[in-house]
Amino acid sequence: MSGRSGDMAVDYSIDELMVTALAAHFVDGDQACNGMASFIPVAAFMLARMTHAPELIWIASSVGLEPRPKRIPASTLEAALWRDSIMYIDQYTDFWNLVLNGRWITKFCVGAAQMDCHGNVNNSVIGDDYHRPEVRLPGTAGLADLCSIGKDLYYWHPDHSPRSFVEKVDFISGAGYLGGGDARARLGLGGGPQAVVSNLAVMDFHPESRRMRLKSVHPGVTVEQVRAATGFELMMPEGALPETASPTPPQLQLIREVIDPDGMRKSGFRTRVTS
Amino acid sequence: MSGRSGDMAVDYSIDELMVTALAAHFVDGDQACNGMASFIPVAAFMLARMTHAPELIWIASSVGLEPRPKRIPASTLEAALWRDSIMYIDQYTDFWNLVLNGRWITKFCVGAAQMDCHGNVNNSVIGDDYHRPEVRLPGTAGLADLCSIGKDLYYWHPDHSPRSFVEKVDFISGAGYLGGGDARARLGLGGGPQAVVSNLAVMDFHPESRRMRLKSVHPGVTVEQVRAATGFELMMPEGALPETASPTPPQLQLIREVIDPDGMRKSGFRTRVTS
Amino acid sequence: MQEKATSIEKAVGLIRNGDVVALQNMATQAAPMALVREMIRQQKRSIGLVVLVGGIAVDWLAAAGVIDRLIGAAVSMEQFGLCQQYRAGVEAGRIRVEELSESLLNARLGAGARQLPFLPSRGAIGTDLVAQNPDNLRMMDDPFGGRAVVACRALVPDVALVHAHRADRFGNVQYEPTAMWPDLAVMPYAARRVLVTAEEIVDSEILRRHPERTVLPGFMVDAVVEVPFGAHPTSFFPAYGYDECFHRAWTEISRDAGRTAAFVDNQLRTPRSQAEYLEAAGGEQMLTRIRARESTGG
Amino acid sequence: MQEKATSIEKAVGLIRNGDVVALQNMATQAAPMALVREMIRQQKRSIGLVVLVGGIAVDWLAAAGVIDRLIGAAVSMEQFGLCQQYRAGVEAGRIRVEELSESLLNARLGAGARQLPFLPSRGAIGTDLVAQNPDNLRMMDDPFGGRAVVACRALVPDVALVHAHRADRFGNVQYEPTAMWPDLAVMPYAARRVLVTAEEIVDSEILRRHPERTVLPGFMVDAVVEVPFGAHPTSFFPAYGYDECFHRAWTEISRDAGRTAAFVDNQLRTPRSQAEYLEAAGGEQMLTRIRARESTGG
Repeated sequence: MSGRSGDMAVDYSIDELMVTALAAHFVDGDQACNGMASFIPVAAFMLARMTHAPELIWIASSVGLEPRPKRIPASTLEAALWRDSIMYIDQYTDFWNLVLNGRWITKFCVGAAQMDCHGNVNNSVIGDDYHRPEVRLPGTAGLADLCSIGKDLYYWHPDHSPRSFVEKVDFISGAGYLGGGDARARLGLGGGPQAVVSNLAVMDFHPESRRMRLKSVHPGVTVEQVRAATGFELMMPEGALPETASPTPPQLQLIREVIDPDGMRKSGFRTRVTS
Repeated sequence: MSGRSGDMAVDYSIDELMVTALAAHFVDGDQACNGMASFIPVAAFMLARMTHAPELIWIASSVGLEPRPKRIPASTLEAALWRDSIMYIDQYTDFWNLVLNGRWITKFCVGAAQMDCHGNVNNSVIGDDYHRPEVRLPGTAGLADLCSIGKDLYYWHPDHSPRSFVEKVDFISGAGYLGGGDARARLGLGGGPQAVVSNLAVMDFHPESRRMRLKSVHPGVTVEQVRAATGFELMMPEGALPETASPTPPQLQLIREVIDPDGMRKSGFRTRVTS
Repeated sequence: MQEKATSIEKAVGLIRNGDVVALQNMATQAAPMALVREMIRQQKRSIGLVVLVGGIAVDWLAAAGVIDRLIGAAVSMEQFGLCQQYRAGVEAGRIRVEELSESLLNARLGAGARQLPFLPSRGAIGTDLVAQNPDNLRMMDDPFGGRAVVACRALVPDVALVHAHRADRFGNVQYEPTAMWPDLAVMPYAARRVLVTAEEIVDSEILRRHPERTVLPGFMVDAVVEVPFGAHPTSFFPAYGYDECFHRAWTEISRDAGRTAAFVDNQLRTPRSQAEYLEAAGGEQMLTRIRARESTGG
Repeated sequence: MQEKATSIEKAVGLIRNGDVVALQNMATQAAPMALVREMIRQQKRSIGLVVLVGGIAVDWLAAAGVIDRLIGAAVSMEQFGLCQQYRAGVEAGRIRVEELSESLLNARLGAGARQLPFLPSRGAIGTDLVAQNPDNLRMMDDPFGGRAVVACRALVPDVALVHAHRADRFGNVQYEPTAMWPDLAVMPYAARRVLVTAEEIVDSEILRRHPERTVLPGFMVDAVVEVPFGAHPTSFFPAYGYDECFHRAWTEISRDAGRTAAFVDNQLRTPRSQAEYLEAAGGEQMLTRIRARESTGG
């Protein structure tokens, strides 16, 4: 892919754009943690901390506070990521004290196999029969907790397709806006889905209907392509539809040379896109 | 005081007799912990572990597993008691996991200002008005928990008097047999008071009425003295009333020279009884 | 990371009159005494104190008229006896007590830490603690048909006060290996603000050597102040033991209103710094005594 | 202290067919794999597995027909993908899954550890996890009028399986400073029996040097067995990393029924000792690789 940064043409791959697009949602003072197989969010946190949000607080693997990994390792849950932490957070009491309290870990990045028009996600089963599913997915892990506890949720998905973006998920393993409207608020759940960063576009949610809405398309992607890849009718924004900002050369240099020289961020993409 | 051990006359003080009488209730495999100002129980645990119950498990100060204190220090809650432990037990989760689970810490020694005929104890207030008491006592600390969670309870009291042994406590800070009979069992509470070791006698509880009952009198003490010092009608055992066993010379040597050379066990007694 | 190092005056300035203040303490151990003295100096009023097993700190706060209510499991200086000033305050009706067992207090604070409305316990069932506290403790049935429990209502203190072995200036707080009393694990997580004193403020690199000893993340801490011997006269294992002479003197003084008032003025309010306070409390000779290995049990 | 050291055969002999077995594991980390293999060798059947985030251990147990139900939050080998044998078992209806979020699983086990009938959470409200599991999860009102919670019914596994860095022969179990995943803090406390493997069995004096690192008291442990590299092929920080080659080989093998059966026989059932197993898994060269500092992140 290529795009423009200021008046410079730059080449980048879609994983790099997703990293910068996700990083843009994190600011100083935010608190973030990551779970397993979360290369894009981890790269986004590291990038944000090195550029516009040095005071973004990061608990690597939900274990290590303010870690100093050498680079992104092959796992986002193993010790190499929480290298040189300032604190190991006890998982049974302290970490869950933080998660279950809406004051802490204010933002969370959600990755799941399926998501629907109201931002509910499914990482449990594909199919109608929960006890004899067509596909048994990994399971909710901590997703169901983080989605229901007043966190602002940022979704990433490397494979925007009608199979992954569906009208209604087969199983709600993480609560988005549920049936839409005030359904989430009626259950007393704060926070909720704020943005979706896919390999095609950035989406948000309409403030009233809570339906997913196109916010910007990535450079070189058309609205029709996004619509065709979405299994439900995507709302269109009022006014002009902007293009997602391209990564800047300094961002790309950091991602490629410092943060993720091994290219772990490219895993999970159906086709490895190279610049 | 003096008594006989086998065919030997021995001199001992009442605190030493209370230590041996309490120690006699602990056997291999029991699990015990202690709180603050618990010199008699701590001496009893240490003595039992050195003599008849080497496999008595002891969590010193509810912190240190299998400690090796040099001797009983001036506090039974401070670090000197849990010296050289094999494990520091985390207090927020692990220790309360143990306490609240009836399988662990199977016996507990209860000390309190007041106890009544059904083994309820009061360490909270003397007087009728809870919010303007005649005497504000220290408070229940962990007593209320340990008394309600299926532990076998062993009481010690260095000052057997009508003020401390009362028909009904002013405030139940630790549940004994409540109103007696099956009142405790009806609330689903297992365990309960097993024995009381005072400076005059050893008592237990009638298996049906759950009233306190004389079990043995200490050498040199008469039944009438015990009755006069008790603020309710003490039940008498069927059959003969035995005399509490005197400490043996090896027990006394351990208590005086190894376990408690500083005589901490004598604190809490109204009159320091010396041999 | 955000700067949290400040003066003790500014730290305690974050406490408002009427606040509910949770105080780390276990009888003669580990109380943040410098913060307590600063509360007295700033003449805080109508403070509700939350404490697991309070010691001399509670007695000083009672003597100085700072507290008018207490939520806790016990107040005792163990070998040094009852806290006389606290006791007099309760008996006169000036201090109102909500007595909880340790498991019930842990449950109330634990619910606060997790923004749960309540947590259950099976402790204290059958006692008058439950019977006389319907606002915060209720027997409830198990929805699955098992045994009844005591529901313990969430408690969220306004402020938690902590003393630690070391911290960095960003509020990351570290403890040496020692008994971790439950209050440290839950009070800061439950409270709205957290004030910390530490024996020393060190470079963050020092903390990174032992991340498993860090007990509070900097983002949870509002203020951190370096106060050597900041737990005196309570013990702070393995750094130092309790000050026996000081405790013993207080047990005498606290039985007399005039001597108590003089003590509060001279020993607690007058010293302008930790150094002055320690000098008045016995100076280097006293410090040598409490640092002695035997006294800490090490 | 009572002797708990025994052989792996006798330890696993304490597991009965039909038991609910709680397994320490976090994706590619810290699973007691030697105990898992011995379960396969002893042909345990109808086992219900409790796991926070299960990895290759779950896949092996599924491949060998040991488990017929699973209670857990996720099953994944992270970078090595889904567990194919487990997945096939579930999709064919041979393994029944009770999926819980981490906070709900912690609450169920935490209630079991404390003999409470339930513990509440606010996690997973609104999800189908709650809706489709009325036996163990129920929405309930707060008795004090606050927000509703999910009551999570107590779960008491028959057995908990743990791997640790060291232990003494009395079952006191110690961990090196590292991530303490929640399963280690609660599964052994909740379970009726606890079986432990340790990298080394040492004299108790060694444990006494760092009592703060001891995570399980000997009286809670039923059997302890020395098994060097007992977590292989999962990682056991800081001792060694996960075995990438071995995981990668399994992801290929596990897609094929014949190769899977051969693997279970040759690699899991046939080796008569840990030494034989490690030799078959790559021997000293493999051990050097997983011990490398880079692989453990140290």
